[in-house]
Amino acid sequence: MNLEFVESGQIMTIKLKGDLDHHSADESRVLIDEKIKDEKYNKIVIDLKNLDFIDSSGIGFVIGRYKVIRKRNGVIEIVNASKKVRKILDMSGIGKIINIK
Amino acid sequence: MNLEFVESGQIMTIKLKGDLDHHSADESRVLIDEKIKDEKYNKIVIDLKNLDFIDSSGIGFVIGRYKVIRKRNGVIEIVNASKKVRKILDMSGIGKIINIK
Amino acid sequence: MQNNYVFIKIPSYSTNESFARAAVAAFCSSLNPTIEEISDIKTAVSEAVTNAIIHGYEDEVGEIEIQCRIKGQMVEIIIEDFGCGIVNVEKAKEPLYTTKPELERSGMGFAVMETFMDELIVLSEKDVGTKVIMRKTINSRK
Amino acid sequence: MQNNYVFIKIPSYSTNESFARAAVAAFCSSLNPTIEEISDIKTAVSEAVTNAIIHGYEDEVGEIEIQCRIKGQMVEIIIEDFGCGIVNVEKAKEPLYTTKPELERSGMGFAVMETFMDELIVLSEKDVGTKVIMRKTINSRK
Ligand SMILES: Nc1ncnc2c1ncn2[C@@H]1O[C@H](COP(=O)(O)OP(=O)(O)O)[C@@H](O)[C@H]1O
Ligand SMILES: Nc1ncnc2c1ncn2[C@@H]1O[C@H](COP(=O)(O)OP(=O)(O)O)[C@@H](O)[C@H]1O
Repeated sequence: MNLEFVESGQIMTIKLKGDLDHHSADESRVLIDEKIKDEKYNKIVIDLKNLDFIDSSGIGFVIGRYKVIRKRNGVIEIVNASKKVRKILDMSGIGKIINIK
Repeated sequence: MNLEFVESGQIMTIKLKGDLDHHSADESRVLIDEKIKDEKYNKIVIDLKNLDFIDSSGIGFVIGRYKVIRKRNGVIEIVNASKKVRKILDMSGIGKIINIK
Repeated sequence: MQNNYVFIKIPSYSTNESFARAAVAAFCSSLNPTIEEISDIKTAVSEAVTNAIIHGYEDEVGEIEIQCRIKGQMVEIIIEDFGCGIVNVEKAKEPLYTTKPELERSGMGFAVMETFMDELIVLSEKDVGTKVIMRKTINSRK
Repeated sequence: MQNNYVFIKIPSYSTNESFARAAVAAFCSSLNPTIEEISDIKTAVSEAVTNAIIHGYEDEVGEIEIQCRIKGQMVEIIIEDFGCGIVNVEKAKEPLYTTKPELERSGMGFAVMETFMDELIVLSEKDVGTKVIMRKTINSRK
């Protein structure tokens, strides 16, 4: 999985590219948390436009970032999920805690 | 492999799409020979623009069609080979009997 | 060619999760599945292989065996490890149940396999290993 | 993950030629090969698997075993059949030599394996089978 970070004021957008599975989640966790630990970001946007694959490890990974952000009252938002990525997001019920646009 | 036949007067162009290996050669042989057996075609153009893969079975297959056409004094021509397809065409020496453009 | 099959053995490295998905997807392509069907199969395979790596073998490296068999329009996928096994399979299959929340597991692996495939059978014995059998019928595109 | 490997077993159906190529290519992708390197490997695998199908097992169906092993930046691919074997390996490796011209064989299989890989070793015994060992070092893209 490739990561691209785009910051704009208090919003940090993270664009995920490729496959989000257990292996790539383990590779990306520290990198992402390092970036978003800066308290100035109160909103993290996860852009899934170029995500080809996600499984339940990916869901656990997104929830994990949600927990990091929530600790300092920030919010997280998911955008541009394709139909196949949407299928597992919907079944996970993650929409109850994270805004999916 | 997918085949597309385009005829124009005495020239029959065969566009190969996908993979040309032993399996797809076996599947396509009869179909192609059926089309080109019509004596009005004196030139067969094999268009490799959309060919993703070829191995030595593919070379044997092209030489086989060359033999069919040569029997009635027709010619065969290969066009639009990509760099990787070209690599095996060149090493086979097939260019000595078939015009590669 | 009625009963084609493949047998695959890989060590439980996490990089092999993507290999396992790709290999099973390539094998199933002869059934002419839709993009959605292939995506479902890849997801289910990823879940079972990841479980073998994380739960079955924990921090050790063991071997994972994958069998894939085509029967008409149906594909059967068997993913097996020889790791710690599951004591209570019914409990393990409950959505959101996980024994490794500290690893950010969502507890949704079995639920995904169940939803994305037509059939899921889990056979497991403590200290012997776990065998996951999944089946799905493909409605060939043509 | 220094020494990752995969073991694959398939029946000698010709549809499995494309599966074998795709599986080996997917396995090698962790080495970050160039498009040309992957294309070379796919071609060499296709040659060896096709030979096992056409020559090794002729009209019967047997099993083909594929092993793929990564050692640093080198990939070793072993393709084995338990078919008729080759009596004279040196002769068989000569370019344009084929025992099946009636099947439109070009006699270039071994020459392609030799050219597209760094190293080719062919071990064969009559009525026992044939084992093709190929190695290639990948100059990782980065
Ligand atoms: N192959 C396995 N070996 C041992 N235990 C397993 C295996 N697969 C699943 N389990 C157990 O079943 C539980 C539920 O699995 P699952 O639904 O995939 O969720 P998760 O992987 O997120 O924990 C796991 O937490 C684990 O305790
Ligand atoms: N796996 C095998 N089992 C038995 N014979 C083989 C095998 N591979 C190659 N051969 C023999 O070696 C010859 C040369 O092989 P090759 O260079 O690949 O050309 P081709 O496949 O076009 O005949 C074959 O014609 C066949 O007689």
